[in-house]
Order: sequence, then structure tokens, then C-alpha cells
Amino acid sequence: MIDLRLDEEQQLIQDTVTAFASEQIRPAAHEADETGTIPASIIDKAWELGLIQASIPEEYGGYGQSQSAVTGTIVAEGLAEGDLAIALHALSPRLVVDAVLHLGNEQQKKSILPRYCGEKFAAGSAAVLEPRWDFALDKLDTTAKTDGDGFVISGHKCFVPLAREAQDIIVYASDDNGVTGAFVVQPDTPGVEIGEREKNMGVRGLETYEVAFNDCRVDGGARLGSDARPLLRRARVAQSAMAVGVAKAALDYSLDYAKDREVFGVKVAQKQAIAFMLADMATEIDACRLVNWEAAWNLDQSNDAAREVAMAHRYASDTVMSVTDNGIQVLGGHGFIRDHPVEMWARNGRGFATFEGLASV
Amino acid sequence: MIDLRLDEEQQLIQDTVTAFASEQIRPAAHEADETGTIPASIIDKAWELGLIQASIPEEYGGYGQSQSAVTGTIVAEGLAEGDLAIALHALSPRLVVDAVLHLGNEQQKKSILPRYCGEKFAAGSAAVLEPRWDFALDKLDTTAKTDGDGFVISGHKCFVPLAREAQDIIVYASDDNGVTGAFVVQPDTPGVEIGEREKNMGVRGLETYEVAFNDCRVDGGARLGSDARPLLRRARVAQSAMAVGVAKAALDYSLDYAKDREVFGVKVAQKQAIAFMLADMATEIDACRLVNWEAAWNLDQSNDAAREVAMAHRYASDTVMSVTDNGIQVLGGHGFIRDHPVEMWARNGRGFATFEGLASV
Amino acid sequence: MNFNLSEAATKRKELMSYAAQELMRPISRQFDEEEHTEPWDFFNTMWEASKGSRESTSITGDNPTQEEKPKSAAKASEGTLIAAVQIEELAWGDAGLYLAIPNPGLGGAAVSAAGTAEQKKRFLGDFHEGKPRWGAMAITEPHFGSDSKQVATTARRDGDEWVLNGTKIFCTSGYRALELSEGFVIVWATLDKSRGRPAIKSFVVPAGTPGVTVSKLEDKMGIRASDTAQIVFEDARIPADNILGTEEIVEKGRAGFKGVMATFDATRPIVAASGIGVARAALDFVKDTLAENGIEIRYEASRNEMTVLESEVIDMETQLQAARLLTWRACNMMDRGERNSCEASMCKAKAGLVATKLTQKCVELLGPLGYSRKLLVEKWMRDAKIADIYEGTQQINQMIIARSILGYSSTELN
Amino acid sequence: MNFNLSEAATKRKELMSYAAQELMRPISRQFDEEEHTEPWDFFNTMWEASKGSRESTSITGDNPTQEEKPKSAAKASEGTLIAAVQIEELAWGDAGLYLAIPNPGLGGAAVSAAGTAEQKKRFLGDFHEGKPRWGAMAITEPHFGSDSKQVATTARRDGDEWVLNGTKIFCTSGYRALELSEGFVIVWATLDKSRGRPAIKSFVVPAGTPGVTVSKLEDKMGIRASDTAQIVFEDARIPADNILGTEEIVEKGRAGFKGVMATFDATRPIVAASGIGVARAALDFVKDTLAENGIEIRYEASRNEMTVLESEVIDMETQLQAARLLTWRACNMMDRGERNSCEASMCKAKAGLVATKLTQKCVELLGPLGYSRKLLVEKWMRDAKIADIYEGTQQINQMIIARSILGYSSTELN
Repeated sequence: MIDLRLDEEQQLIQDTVTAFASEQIRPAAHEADETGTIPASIIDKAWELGLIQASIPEEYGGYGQSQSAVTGTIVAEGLAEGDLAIALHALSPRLVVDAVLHLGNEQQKKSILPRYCGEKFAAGSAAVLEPRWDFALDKLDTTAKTDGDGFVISGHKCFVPLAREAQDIIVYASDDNGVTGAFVVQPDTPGVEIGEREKNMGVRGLETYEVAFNDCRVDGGARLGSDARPLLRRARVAQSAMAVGVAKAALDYSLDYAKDREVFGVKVAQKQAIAFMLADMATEIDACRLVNWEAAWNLDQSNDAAREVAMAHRYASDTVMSVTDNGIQVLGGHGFIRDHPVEMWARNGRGFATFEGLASV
Repeated sequence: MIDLRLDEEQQLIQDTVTAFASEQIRPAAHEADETGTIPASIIDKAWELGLIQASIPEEYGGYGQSQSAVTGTIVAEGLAEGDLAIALHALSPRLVVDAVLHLGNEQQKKSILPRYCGEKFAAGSAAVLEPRWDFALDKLDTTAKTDGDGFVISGHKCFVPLAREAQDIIVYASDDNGVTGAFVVQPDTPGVEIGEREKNMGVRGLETYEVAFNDCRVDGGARLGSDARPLLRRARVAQSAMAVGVAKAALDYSLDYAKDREVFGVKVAQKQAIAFMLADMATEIDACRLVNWEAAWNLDQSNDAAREVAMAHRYASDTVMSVTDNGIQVLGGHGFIRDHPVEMWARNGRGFATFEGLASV
Repeated sequence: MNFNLSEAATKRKELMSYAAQELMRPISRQFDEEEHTEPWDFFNTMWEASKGSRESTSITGDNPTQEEKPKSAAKASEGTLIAAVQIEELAWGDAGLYLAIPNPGLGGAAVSAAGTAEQKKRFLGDFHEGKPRWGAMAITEPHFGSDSKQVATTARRDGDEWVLNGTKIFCTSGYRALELSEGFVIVWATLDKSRGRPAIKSFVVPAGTPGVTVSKLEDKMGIRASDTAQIVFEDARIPADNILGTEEIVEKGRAGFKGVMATFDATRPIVAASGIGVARAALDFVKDTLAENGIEIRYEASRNEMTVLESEVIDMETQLQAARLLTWRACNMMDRGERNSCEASMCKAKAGLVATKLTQKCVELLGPLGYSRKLLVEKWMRDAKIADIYEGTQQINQMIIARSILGYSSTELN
Repeated sequence: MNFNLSEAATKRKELMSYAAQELMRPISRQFDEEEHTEPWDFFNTMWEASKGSRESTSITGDNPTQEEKPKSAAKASEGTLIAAVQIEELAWGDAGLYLAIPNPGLGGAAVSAAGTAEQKKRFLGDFHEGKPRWGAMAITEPHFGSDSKQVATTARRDGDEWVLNGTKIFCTSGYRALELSEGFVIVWATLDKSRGRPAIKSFVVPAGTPGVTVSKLEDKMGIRASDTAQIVFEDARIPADNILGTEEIVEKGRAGFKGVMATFDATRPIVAASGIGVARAALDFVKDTLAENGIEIRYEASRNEMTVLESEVIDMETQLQAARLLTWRACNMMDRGERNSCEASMCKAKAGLVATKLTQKCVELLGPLGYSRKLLVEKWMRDAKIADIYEGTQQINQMIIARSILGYSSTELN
């Protein structure tokens, strides 16, 4: 029977995450964007919430709680509502954990997962995007050619988060048959060349790098499963949830501003042009969330959900841009000033149409 | 030097045409839509304005005035603001005249043009559209195969205006080399089979027919020039101008309604949601007109203007739909009632994305 | 969280889908072209089918408010949701014919929402006996549309009767309720214009009441199979106990005007569902056409490869599903007895807009065929637009959403 | 009717295009990253170039109002149009650097529009002598944005001086006018708050006036090379004849507040042109990228063949040209001395929206490259947004358009 509510456990997780986001993450968001650094203390506190360890079975050191994509979207949205860069940083271990849990064999799980169950935060990473204007998931330039009992990975990646400190990087490359495969690579593997830290329009708090794979050789055990596209769909669902979180942040902020600020003798929010704009923003955010939940729910039913995910991803990417842009408009001149976070959310929001494999549920 | 005004002559023509449209055409619009018949008296009065004869050189019986595409858009917009069906009917002779003037040789001009310089209205027609969902101008199913010193035309056309009474029908068909050619065919030519009158969502006042060409043989003199695509571009400019006229009609009507009607103690037009909608409608209409004028002006400079025309056509087709739809919204429930013409303009407006070769400048 | 329909919902959906396919589509064009005529065979079939069957009344949206038993039912109710699912199917068949189905309609919804047990029994109890009957709701008047506190129709108490005077417009099924059957119309009238909203009450006016005349049937853009009546009341007398709710002028609470407005919380998701049904009809047709032509939609294709056609189909599917989920959420809440005014307006606003734009796009995508009355696509565009207008225009629903998220009253934002 | 630029316009266009290419683009990224630093080489070069050249001042939009000689000039003037053409080129180069060019700016526009011959001579006459100087305009205050009748900064007459008190924000080039050069700022202040709009006058405050402090430089989303100053006035004293226009409180006419507002008719097309310039920069980059990759735009392709990419490029080109033509029309009217408030707001509203959406789309179309600060595309998205905000937001311009087409006053529609 149709039921579009969170269950009690999910509700509990949402409350925890949003509380953490507003109390711990949001206050640090502006400075992280301006300075490009995220206080380690926040990442450590986030780690203590156990959001990563929860989904890892006990035999590998985790809490062995059920791993639901829907729950993953709730976590992603909640943290991203606080700040996108910090959310991506804090959830980066999932890039590895989720990949291994879904495609890894027993051996791979045993060897990799425990690294992400320790006392302290352990960064994970994924290398998906490539520096070309027409990047497309089904046309990766990076290749992984079979070489004896292993693979040789060659190609350039960009927007690789935390490449320097990551325990593992999941590298997406096209195999001998042109199938997109996922390969677990450690940053110190010979042939892995981590470039300068990137400068992007948004998510400035997050460390991302260009990474070159120069005939980087990995053994056969590095490959996770066969077709890695399901992982990229999970990433899109997580990113769409984060887009909803960013949009939600912009709505709430501009809503408060409009109720507080006066124009022509009344509150800005009492003007239909602004009030109806806020109404549309709220409606679109709710719609995006529901559409994305359905995509996530389909993944939890182990449906391939290619269609649902593509729709949710596209919808969320467009919506977060228009909502954050409207947020700036509601603030008028003040929306253009960095003292207010709305322009940052617009810069961050614009990224979702480009981001691939930056998070997972 | 940039000058986006009409010159005095164009201004005069605009005044004449818009006066005629509001005094003669508009009052007949509703009944023409309901009954499917256009009073001959109106068409005759329109004929007396000399809009067709004006562009025909004196040696063929016309007034020999300059033939400008910009002026053509002014006439098209003005009449269509009165009513689209009546405008298309009254200007139908241009479908033939304009084709012959632009692509015809001396012989063809001599034999055809005088028919459209008489005392009384003489209908012309063009057969462009074909009954398929994916109709495209560069993929005509209708063919004109060389046959001795003539051509054999085969194929099905739809939305052929006034096919029964037309003096000539300009038939667009793909020649032996796949080039789109224009052929002058008389309705009584053997092989021309005019079907039942069509029923469409809009322009119900205009008689249109499906016409089958069953191996219809015409002599070599029937072909106008070589490549006929320039004519289809002129048609698009004329149609875009008519789209602007229809949109303008909807704006003015809903504007008057909103100033007259009260809601929550003030006029509907005093509500920002409605007032700003009207402002956007007005802005888009002006923008569309300017973009289309530029396309027409380029034609007058004998540029091919393929790009400008495509842009203007697409813009006008979208704008007339959204403006007329907003017009309905301004009227609320009354917008859905046929006592008000706005819903008719929306039905007519939707056609512009589909219409091809229905008018000319 | 669950995105699967229950068995019960699926059963009803299939049943309605059958009716849409077999009973409505075959006559859809005829009763669009032949406006103001009566599809009796269809009426009788639907009437027979509905006899004794309570759910069937839900296809008009009166059921949801009956279902509104906060927490009472141990097992979660899904009456509103099932209603929405059914109406999507029926509107997919034909939105005009769906509105024309003989049943208590919005009038029934009002009786269910605000009537006493006795009134429910009297007006709805044997409603499904005998020949087809219609119930209707008359709110709008010539001088106002959205601003329903402007009601100028008066109800004067005279002994044990109410005397109604005034003119109503846009009354769906008003003609069939009053002149084609033994039905009734719920009339909004004021006891005292000077007292504003609280003085507005609704009254049950049965067919055959002297002084009641259907003065005009509107010619419409779409949903032409549905009659939209103008009704004049000249000293129309009805029994004193035909008033719904108390006759005292209560300033606050659901007993008063708010109570009357609350029925919108139930009807808006229903209207949204009907808009979604019409839109889905158009989109299904386009997708079938593409399939027949061997064109498959590549959902994961990149922008450089995806055609405009594919992109537009994906957008339409996304928007349609967005509207549907917003609607189902509002139904969920209603079924749980939660206040859903904001969510009801959200789904109505979204569905109204999506239905309008999507059907317009489908006509465009089908070129000459889309514009021709040989197919039904152009009709769906004409039928869809009403979903963005009645039961509160786009703008009215935006206002309600805005008030809700801003915590504003109707005086703070209007 | 003519869509060709005059020779004069073309010459100016080429000149500015050269400046944009050679002087602005090379330092564009640097002065975006290094906010609040001074591109002195650029300033000096532009300053030298402008010496003696009257047109060059037009690149700030002060020229148009100088040009406003209704019918006086026998030969049609095109000052405003040329200004728009030039500014499109400069903003194509860098919208922040363009705003930072040393010149009388909006302050000069106000002097030209409302000042006496003597004032024009005194404040603008030798403006281009010596070292680079800036003129600026200070209207907005912390407590209001669009609603400029809320001006709370006071001007008190004391002997042969005016004494100003208050705080201004969002003053473009305010810092460079007051602290980096011997420039001036036009300050809107009220003679009597209780008298509303008519009591609001503008005053010329020269650099070095005691009691004037630049209290903050804003960190912005874009146009970071342009300084946006907060200025505090504490008993700042200026000569009595530094008031623009009469000091009596006139209720009506261009002498009063309307006159001050009228400068918007000249500046809005200029702001529109700058937005168009930024948008064109992004679109040109996308089109060049496609060309380099051998992708050609098939303007006449059908929907089933055209890719989303092609379609989006065509839409952007169309919208950009639409905004440009609306802008040129408003300039034409200004140059003919016709009232163009409505048309000026139309082009500003359209250009502001187009610049915003188009640059956002271009970032998207270029994927990882679009989002990276290695290229300028992301910067253009940040620079473009201001065009939909300053000199009247989208909503303010919609209001002005609506009032104009509806014939409403500011009390009837607000």
C-alpha cells in the first residue's frame, strides 16, 4: 500500500542528521567555502554519528544495520542541507564502502571494509569524471586493460575528492570489452599521479584533485564485480538527495529573509511575486524528494531503476539550480553578497548537473 | 544605423490593417470558429484593401508597390490579431503570388499573376504538410518525378487551405534529386483528389483539406525555380508574425478583463501574480516581434536567413502558446468558456508549431 | 515507505481502467463534438455498476471525506488514495465523461463532510436506487470566481423554510442534477452579507424545487461531455432542515466557513488526479507512437546524443510522476486524518500546470496528427486546462501554499 | 527599419572589442580571484584612452542622458545605442573590470541629467584631467533595496552648507571614488522624511569630505573587480550648491523624484547591455568549443533529429538576440528623446533573466570544464546574476512594465 512517509527508524536518523547539520555543519559552511578548509573536528564528530559504519556488516567491523538506499538519501539530504562540501567530505568513505558492499567478493570485503570501521574518520574516494566538456558515463576515456592476472589503468580523472588522504580510490574505467568497471586503487600505487588541488566554482571546501593514471598496474583482485554502472546510479541518487538538501537550505533561508525584510511598507514575503515564488520552490523541492525516494526505493527492491534514477537526477539537478537562483532573487542585492549563503548554494547547486560518483547511498 | 521603427508607409499599412481587423474581422471571429464558415463579405472587403495586388508589378495587373517581407509581417500580424482563420483565408492568394514572384520565370508570372489582380477575391493555396506525426520539411514523402518534359506528382498532403476554390495550389514535393521543389497545380488537374474538409483543434473557420496526388501529371512549366525552401522560410516569417498577432490579441483581451474584474476587493490586475504575468506576456510579444522583424529584414536584404527564420519561428510558436495559455489563466474559469475568445486563441496558437507554408509575406 | 499500490487499489484501478477503455474511449470523440447531448447508455451502465457499490461513489471524491476518521480505523485507511487512483484511470478514459458520471459528486462530498447523520441518510441513503441521479455543488457567481466569501446569493429564513435568491454559474452537472434527474444541488448562500464568511452556509436544493431554473449551459474549451450550468434562484423555497451544519453564524472553527473550505482538502487531490489522468492519456499515446516507430527513449544518453524528442518525453514522464507522487502524498495524509491543506494545494497546483503544459507539448510532438480532431490528443489538451482552473486556480493554490509555509493569514497574504 | 550598426557604432564596437580582448580578458581571472585589489595598469590605460574623448565616457552610461536632447539634434542621435553596443563588448571582456573603469559613472549620469550647466562644468568639466578618477552613485541603504522612497539619510541645511548623515550600501566604485581618487559620489538624501519622495534630493559629495568613511567593501558572488562600498556619513558637510536640482520640495514633475527616477530610463538599457555582453561571452565560448569539436548547429533540423545540445544553443542564441533587440529599441527611443520607461524595464527584465539562465546553462553544457575555475565560464555565471538585480530587480521592472501597460499608478499596483 502506498505510503510516502519515513518509517520510525528513518525518522530517527533524519532527526539526528538534520540536528547535526544545523548545529555543527552550517556554522562552519561559510568559512569552509572562503578558506577551502574543513575543520577536522567536524569530520570527526560526523564520523562519531556512525553513518558509515552502520551499513557495514558486523563481521567486517561495522554495526551491521540494514543498508537502504532510501535511508541513504535521508542522510545525504540532511547533511547537505548543512553544507555540501562538508557533507561530501564526511560521506566520502561511502564511495568505497558502498562499492565494495555491492560488488565486492568476500575477499575484497574482508580486506577493505575494516579500514572504514575504525575509531577515526577514514577518507574514501572515487575517480569518475574526466576533464572534457562532453564527459559522458558511457564513454570513459580511462581504460583498464587486462594484463596477465591484473589490469593496467590509463587515463586522466578530475574532481577526485580527497585523493591524497583517501584509503582507497574507486577508479571507473572501461575494460577490454568497453564495459565500465570499478577498480580499487590505493593513492600510493605506482603510476597514480595526483595533481594540484582543483579550483572550482563551488564546493570550495572540498579537496578535489586531477589524478592521472599512467599505466597504473593493479592485480586482478582490484576489480569489483563486472558492470559498475549500478554504483553510478546509486551515486546519482545520493547526489540528487544532496541537491534537494541544498535547495531546502536556500528555501528556508530566503523564506526567513522575506518574512523579516520590509518593502513598500509590508514584508517582502507579503508580495505575491515573492510569496508565490517561495510556494513554487517548496512544491518543487517536495516533488523532487518524492521522485528521488521512488528511485532509491526501487534500488532497495533491487530493481535496476535506470529510468527512475535518470529522471530523479535530471529533475533534482534542474530544480536545485532554479531554487537557489530564486533564493538569490528573493534577497535581491543582498543575495549577491557572500555574507549571505544563498549565492554559495547557487554555486554549489550548479555542480549537480556535472557531478558523477561523488557520493553514494 | 539601427532603427527598429516602421517607416511611414509601413505605419500607414499597419494602421489600415489593424483598423480593418478590429472593425471587420474580430466581430466575425467567434461565429467563424463555431460554424466553420467565414462570411464572403469580409473576404471581399479584405480584398478591396489591395493587400495582395499591391505587391504584384503593374505589367501583370498589380499596383507594383515594393514587396517587402517586413511589410508582409505587419499585414500578417495585423490581420491575425483580428482572427487567424480569416487572416489565413484572406491572405491565401499570397501563397501563389509570392511563390511566383520569387521563383517564377517571366512566362509563369505572365500566365499566373493576372488571376490575382481581378475585381474579386481569388483564392490561392499551398500543399506542404503531410499527415504524419514526424512530418519534417526536409523529408517530404510527396515526390515529383521527371516524366518526359513534365513531372508526375505522387503523395498525400494535409492542411491544404481552400483546396476546392483555389485558382492554383503550390505543391511542395521532392524531386528526382531529393530537392524540395514547388509546383503550380490547378485543383482540377487529373490525379488531384481533394478529400473531405478537415476538422482540426483550431482555425476552424478556415477550410482545409487532405489532398491526394495520384500520379498527377503536370508539364515542365509547372515547376517554380529550383530549390523551393526559400519560400518555406518566407512562410515561416509570415506565420510567426501571425503568431505574434494572436498573442497580442490574447494579451489585450486578458489585460482589459483583469482591469475590469474584481477579486479580494481589488482589480485582478492589481495582484502582482497577474500583473507580472501580463508584463511578461507584453515583453515576450515585443521581443518575438523584433526577432521576427529581423528575420524578415534579412530576407529583404536577400540573405538566406535560414538561421534567423528558424529562430524566429521557434520563438514565436512557443510564445504564442504560453501567452494565450496565460491569457486563459488570467480569466480563470471564464477563460475556459467559449463566450470569451481566449481559449480559441490558445487552440489557434497551438497550431503554429505545426503549420508550414500556410501563409507568406 | 512503499511505492506499490495495495491489492485493493490495484483491483479498483483495473476495474476503472476497463471502464475507461471499453465504455469511455469509444464515445469520447462523439460527446466532445456533440456538446450538450446525453450519453444515456454510458450513464445507465455506470449507474447499474454503481448500485450498492460504495467505492464507486469514491470516483467523485465524496468518499474521501466519508473516510476521514482520524485514527479511528485501526487498519490504515486508503479511501482517498484509491479514489485518486480510480479517477486517474477514468480521466485517462475521458475527463468530461468522468465528470458526467451519475453520482452524488461534489454535492455528495459536502453532505458527507458537513451533513448530519439524518441528512446523509435523507440525501445520500437511497441515492443509488432507481434511475441515474446527480448531485452538484453551486458556489461561483457571475461577479466572483476565486474569492468565495463574495457569495451574494441570499438565504432568508421564513417559517420552516429557507428562501433562496441569486444566480450561480459554473455548476458542474447542475443541469443533470436538477432537470435530468431527481438529484440535488448544494448551494452556497449567505444569511447576512454584512457578516462575511461566517454567514455563508450551504443548502441542499432538490430537483423540482419551484423557483429554480437552469438558465444557461456553458460552451466550453474542453470537458464538453460534462454540463456546466448557470442556475437562477427566485424565491426558491426549501425545508429548514436542508441547511448543512448549524444556522448560527459561528466566527471560528470547522463548523463555520473553514469547515466548508475544508472539503477542498479532499477534492483538490481528486482534481489533481483527474488532470494527471488526462496528461497520462496524451503521454501514453505519444510513447505508443514512438514505440510503433521503433524509437526507444535512451534515459541515460548524454546531452550530445539525446534528441529533443527523447528529452521532452523524459521531462514529461518526470513531471507527471512528480505530480502523481505529490497527489498520493496528500491522499495519504487525508486517509490518516492529518490536515493536508498545503499538500493538497501543492499537488493541485503542480498537476494543473503539468496537465496543461504536457498535453500542449504532446499536440506539438505529433505534428499534423496532433492538431487534427481525427485523434484525441488535441481533445486532451482542451480537457486538461480545466485542471489548472477549477477547485482553485494555480494562483489560488500558490497562495494557500505560501500562507502555509510562511505562516500567514489571509489578511497577511492575499 | 534597419538592423545594421552605423559606421560610427561599428567603429566604437571594434575599439571596445579590442580593449575587451587585449586589456580585460588577460587579467579577468586574476582580479576575480584577488578580490579588493586594484588593476592599476588597466585603470591607467583606460584613463589615458579616455582623455579628451567624450564618447568614451558613454561606456558608463552617463553619455545617454547627456545625449537626451529631444528633437534638438537635426540628425538622429545614437548616443545611447552606441553606449549599449560598447558596453556589450566591454562586459563581454569582463563585467567587473568594465564597472571598475575610471570615469564619472552613474554619478556622472545623475549630474548630466539633473545638474545645472555650472555643476556639469564643475564636476565633469575637467574630470578627465590628471590621475584616474571615479564618480559613483549612492542610493541604497541597509534597511531598503528597491523601495528608494525609504531613503533615511538626511541632508540638513546649515548656512551655506548641507550636512549629511546616514549610511549607504551597494555603492559601485564608491571606494575608488572617495578613497582611491579625487572623485565624487552622488548621495540620495531626504530634506524631510515626513514629506516622502518629493523631499529626496541628490547631492554631490567630493572625495576628501570630512565625515565620510568607506566602512566596508562587500565580498560578492561575481563582478569582484568592481568595488561595492558601504559608506557612512557623519555630519558630512558639502557646499550648498552641491545639490542637484532645486532644493524646494516639488510634489510633481521631472524636477522632483520622478526626475531622479528618470535616469533609470537611461541606465537600465545600459545594464541590460552589460548582461547581454556577459551572456554572449559564455555563449561564444560554447559555440567555439562545439566548432572545434566539429559539431555544427542544424538550425532547421527536426525535433526527432536535433540533439538537446543543438536545441539549447539555438534557444540561447534566440533569447540573447531577443534581449539585445529589446535593448536597442529602448536606446533608439532614448536617442529620439521619447519616454522609454516601459521599454527600458522590458529590456532590463529580459536581459537580466537571459543573462542569468544562459550562463547557468553554459556552465552545465561544458561539464567538468564549465564548473572549473580554469576557464572563465563559471565566472561569467557569477558575473551575470547581478544584471537581474541592480538598477531594479526583475520584479521591480515587471512592476514598472505592468504599471505602464495597465495605466496604473504606484498606489494602484505595488
